[in-house]
Amino acid sequence: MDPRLAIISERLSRVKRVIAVASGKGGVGKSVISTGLALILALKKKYKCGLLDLDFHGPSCHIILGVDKLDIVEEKGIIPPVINGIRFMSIIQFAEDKPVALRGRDISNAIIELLAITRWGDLDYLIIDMPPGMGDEALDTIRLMRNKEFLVITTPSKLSIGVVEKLISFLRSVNADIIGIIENMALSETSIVKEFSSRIGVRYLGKINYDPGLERCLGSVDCLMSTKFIENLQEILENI
Amino acid sequence: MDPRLAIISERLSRVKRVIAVASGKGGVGKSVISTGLALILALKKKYKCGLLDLDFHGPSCHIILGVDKLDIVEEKGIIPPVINGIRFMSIIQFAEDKPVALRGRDISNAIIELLAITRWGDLDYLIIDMPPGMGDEALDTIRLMRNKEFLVITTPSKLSIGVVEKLISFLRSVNADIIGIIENMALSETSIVKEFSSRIGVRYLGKINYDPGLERCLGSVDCLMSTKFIENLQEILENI
Amino acid sequence: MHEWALAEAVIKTALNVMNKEGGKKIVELNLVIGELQTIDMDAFTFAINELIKGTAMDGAKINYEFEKPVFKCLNCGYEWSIESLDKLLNEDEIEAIHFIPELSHVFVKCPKCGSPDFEVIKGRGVYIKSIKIQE
Amino acid sequence: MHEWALAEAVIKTALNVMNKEGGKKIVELNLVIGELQTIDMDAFTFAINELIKGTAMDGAKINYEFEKPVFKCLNCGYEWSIESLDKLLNEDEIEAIHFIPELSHVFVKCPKCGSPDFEVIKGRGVYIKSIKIQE
Ligand SMILES: Nc1ncnc2c1ncn2[C@@H]1O[C@H](COP(=O)(O)OP(=O)(O)O)[C@@H](O)[C@H]1O
Ligand SMILES: Nc1ncnc2c1ncn2[C@@H]1O[C@H](COP(=O)(O)OP(=O)(O)O)[C@@H](O)[C@H]1O
Ligand SMILES: [Mg+2]
Ligand SMILES: [Mg+2]
Ligand SMILES: [Mg+2]
Ligand SMILES: [Mg+2]
Ligand code: NI
Ligand code: NI
Ligand SMILES: [Zn+2]
Ligand SMILES: [Zn+2]
Repeated sequence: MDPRLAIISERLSRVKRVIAVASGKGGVGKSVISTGLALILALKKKYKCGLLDLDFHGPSCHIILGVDKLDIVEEKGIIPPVINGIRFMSIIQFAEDKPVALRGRDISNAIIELLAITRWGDLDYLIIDMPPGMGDEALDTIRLMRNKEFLVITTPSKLSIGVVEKLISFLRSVNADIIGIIENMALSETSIVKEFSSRIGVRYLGKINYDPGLERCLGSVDCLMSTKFIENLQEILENI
Repeated sequence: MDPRLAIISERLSRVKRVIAVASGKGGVGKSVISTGLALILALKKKYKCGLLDLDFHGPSCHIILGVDKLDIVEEKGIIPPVINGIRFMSIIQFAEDKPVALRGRDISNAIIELLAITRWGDLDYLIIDMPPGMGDEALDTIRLMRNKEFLVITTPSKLSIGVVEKLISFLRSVNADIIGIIENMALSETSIVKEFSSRIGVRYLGKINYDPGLERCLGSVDCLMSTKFIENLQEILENI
Repeated sequence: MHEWALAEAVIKTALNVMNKEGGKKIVELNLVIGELQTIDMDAFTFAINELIKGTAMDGAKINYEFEKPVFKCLNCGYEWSIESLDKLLNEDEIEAIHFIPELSHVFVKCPKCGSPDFEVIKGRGVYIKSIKIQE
Repeated sequence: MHEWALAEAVIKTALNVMNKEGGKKIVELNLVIGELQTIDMDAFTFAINELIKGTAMDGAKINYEFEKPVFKCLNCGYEWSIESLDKLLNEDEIEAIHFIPELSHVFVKCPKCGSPDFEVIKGRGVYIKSIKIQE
């Protein structure tokens, strides 16, 4: 009998909202948006906020935050280190910069272990940066976390919308809560994401423009907080 | 005893080159590049070319090719339907537009099944469109396919390069052949990917610029073949 | 008739095992047929019988054991079995699963909680249970 | 001392099982300790003994069975076991695996083919083998 499953709900019992930033599609901005959200909530809104990077194959939140090593603090479990006011957990805490090539079964096991030993404490928000796909990470988030809500990200491309439509149809089939859709990396004026959202009946939360100034701010939180990207995201946050 | 593993090498025995288009990172252009490659090889170079979309969670090649339904032709196995001169296999042949949320174990099983029953016949090239990550799809491509070579795609972003560096270090640890790196979606002039390639000692194959005309050509092969994107890709192809 | 491809896989595997163990002939082959894959047994046995002609398996006794599919939900723990796919799924769905049994996750849901997040713990497809080899 | 968190998980699970089965008291608990996770047994048993105080498990006999890690390579089929991680890995690597045993895939390779694509078929971490409950 696996002793870990029973403790997970207790570990998350004092987390008010769990928001999984997901897409199905890769490269649409899940990581910059989840990290940006956590930063806005912690630094500007003064909420108690956690950030869990669940993309073990392509962890990115630490690069955005400018962290390359995280110390492990143990106290009856693992206490997430506080980075820029955010309680942050990522596989890089354990694997550092090494490639973590894991099959789904091992990913699932690692997620269960992580959730069983991490003491998040009191949190207003736990933001989860999801990997692309609808695999073990998504299925375990659905299976193991009670209060999760999904925030869905897409670009205005046919290819992204095609995949996102599948994710939403899957999330609905398992009765998962969907907060709405954020359009990211809009380069030209189109209403394709707005139309898509109304066609499938999910709330359109707003648009983040392509920000040519974002790249050079990755790794520096001060710089990041002054970008148009964060400005756009903060406006959208009022809707969430 | 699983009877399927032994037959896979026979099914691929008349395929000259297997090229897995990979990145680790999502949204860098793996699908447009693998589909574009297959089209150039088949239509312009008159090679016998197959295209296998191994991204079960986010299949995209069919959208790029403008196909929404694929008939199943059985003849002592499954014969890949020919689309624009390409022998094409995708999970949508079986699942159509429904979401395919599978755990890694099931993905692995589905890949094994697909490889065991598909009769590719004589091919000069089999192009594989890989999903992001270093999970079951990557591990099974490495484990099950003899002559595979990896073609690695990145954008010039720190976030993409961070993940691609992990993929390459992983591919090296398993002695997989790496053809080289393609830089995609260059929007401004930077040499970051070139420098990265020389630092890690992998061939830099060339650059594909961000092409604002690509999006409207997705779904129409004639339109696609006339894009700057395909022009750039074809130049790079001379190096492969 | 992709059953032919599955039969080829079975026979190639059995002959591989025989060769590895230094045997001369396969005298008996015990196969389990998982019913989730709804294999056409006429086509499959026809293929097996054609394919063994002239090989070291020619004349082997081939036994088929059938296994009903059994599922276990990872979401709620419920375990269930399906007597017959026909009552639950339409023809296209059964055909998809016929080719790729994992597509059951697309069409079958846990009868208790509705989740597609289950394991197929029995009856997925074809496997070799045992082989009797003559030295 | 993340052993405390693991002990909490074990005890919560055992008590859940007891409640589900309508029991009053746990009299015996059989735990398997997979050695891949190099659990600090002093810390773990200390935590277990502290945590059961005043619960329906107080006074239960707790047995620990140790399991060496056994791996099976998915690439070449080779099966192997590790007697002691110390000789193979450095302190940081052992610590990473201590927290997340799946990180063994980052640091351990198949001794025959060098692949990190293996299964841990035994000895991964802590699990409950059986519980004796008093009605
Ligand atoms: N609004 C934006 N403006 C400019 N670049 C962006 C924007 N959103 C994302 N990016 C860039 O796009 C790439 C993909 O973003 P990322 O957060 O890594 O996506 P995902 O996590 O979905 O894979 C990164 O290089 C990121 O810097
Ligand atoms: N060179 C390019 N110019 C313009 N758009 C591109 C280019 N390469 C890719 N894209 C777009 O970027 C997005 C991601 O491409 P895709 O092939 O789906 O990536 P992946 O398969 O790596 O997830 C798609 O919307 C695609 O149309
Ligand atoms: Mg990401
Ligand atoms: Mg793709
Ligand atoms: Mg299954
Ligand atoms: Mg494992
Ligand atoms: Ni068939
Ligand atoms: Ni510890
Ligand atoms: Zn269920
Ligand atoms: Zn091996």
